[in-house]
Amino acid sequence: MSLFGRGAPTPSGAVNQERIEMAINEIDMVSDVFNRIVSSCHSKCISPRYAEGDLNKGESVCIDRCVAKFFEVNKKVGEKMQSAGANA
Amino acid sequence: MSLFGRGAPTPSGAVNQERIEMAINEIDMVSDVFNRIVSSCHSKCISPRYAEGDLNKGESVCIDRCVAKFFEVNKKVGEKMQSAGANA
Amino acid sequence: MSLFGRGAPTPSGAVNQERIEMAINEIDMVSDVFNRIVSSCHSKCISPRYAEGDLNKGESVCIDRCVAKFFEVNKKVGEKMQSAGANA
Amino acid sequence: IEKKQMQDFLRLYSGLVERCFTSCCNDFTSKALSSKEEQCVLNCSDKFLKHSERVGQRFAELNAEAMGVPKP
Amino acid sequence: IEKKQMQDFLRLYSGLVERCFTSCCNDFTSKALSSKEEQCVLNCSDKFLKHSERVGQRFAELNAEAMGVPKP
Amino acid sequence: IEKKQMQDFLRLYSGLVERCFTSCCNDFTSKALSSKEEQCVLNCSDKFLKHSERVGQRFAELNAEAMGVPKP
Repeated sequence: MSLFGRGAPTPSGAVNQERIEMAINEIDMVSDVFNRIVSSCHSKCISPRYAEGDLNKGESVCIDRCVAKFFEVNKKVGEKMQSAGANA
Repeated sequence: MSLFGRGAPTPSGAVNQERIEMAINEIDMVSDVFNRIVSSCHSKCISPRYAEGDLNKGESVCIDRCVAKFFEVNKKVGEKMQSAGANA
Repeated sequence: MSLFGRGAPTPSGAVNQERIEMAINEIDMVSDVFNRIVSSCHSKCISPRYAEGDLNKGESVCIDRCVAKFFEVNKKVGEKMQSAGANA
Repeated sequence: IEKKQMQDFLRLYSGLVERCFTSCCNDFTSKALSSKEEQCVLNCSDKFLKHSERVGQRFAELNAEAMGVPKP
Repeated sequence: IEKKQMQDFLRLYSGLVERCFTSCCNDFTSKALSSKEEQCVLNCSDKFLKHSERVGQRFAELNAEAMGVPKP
Repeated sequence: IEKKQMQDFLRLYSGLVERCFTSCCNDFTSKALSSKEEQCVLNCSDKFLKHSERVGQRFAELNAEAMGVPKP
């Protein structure tokens, strides 16, 4: 089951290794999604003229809605794939 | 040769580890190419209007040709690089 | 501190492992930056018509300046983030 | 190796979400999905999965054909 | 895990550099940054960090809300 | 570390294939490469390799210059 499992010899060590692996995978995944949101919402909301360094009001509101909408899309797609999986 | 080789102490274990590493690398590579084809042929063949969820006839034919052409390009570039390597 | 540290049992082996990890991380980082420069300067300098296989004079000069400018930007952003870190 | 496949699947999945979000959502006057956007997202992900599947079939066939050919 | 965070940070950082370079630098008649380009880069990175921070806040809130919901 | 370099090479390679495919292939009325597309692909990959090489030289020089400078 584990890539690093070598049978019985190192019980506690092996378990830690596995848990660390899993934690890293989950962090990987969350940070992948986070990075995609940062990038998508940057394209959607931030004007590329860069006349100033602060977010203006319109950009800030756009970001909030953009992140919320991305979550909605994520949810819809997840539901769709679960029902597709159930029918397959 | 192996990143994990530590000399003789764990003969069979070390070999398994190495083989798993190699298998993972190859899967990595193939899935990298596959993902690039999915992405390129999506851009080339799928209209971004999404009026329906099925592939239409034109899109389907386009995908088949697109994948074949990507393989051709892959082959040509591979040949070129091998001959470049031979001359270098 | 190390992901692979298991206490004292394998002194020299563990250290090697760690050093290799660090070296790989640094190579990862440098090659990430390098790839971004290759890609950015390709977009900025190389005309996508591909009438010939050699770099022409204009493209060559553009590449040299592009790489230098990318380094400048990297430095400016690094300075900015360090001062931001200091104020935070 | 199972873990690898899981990772690949998740990456495909989040790539799909990003792609359909980018194509379908262009109105940020509201944080809720409009019914038009929602339909677009459903069609987009449906189509993307069918696309990936078809690419996968061709890929497997061509890979099988290419077996024995020296790798680049 | 610390290492992971470091890597994520570095990737964010180099993504930022690439993005601001792409947006701000379009004149390759000189290898030095013009003062206009420099200002653009400073604003761009400033804005990008504030953008990421704001996305991070919303992300954390929505993630907390979504807890318990089965993962996709 | 050898393995790492191999991986980097393969990633460069498949990036090149994708880039040249995207630039050169736009006609999907046939699954065979036309001679025009083939020439474009050959020039594109040739140019890409020369480009990468030149970037590599400048990168190495500038990196050497920057040695000792604190990392970002």
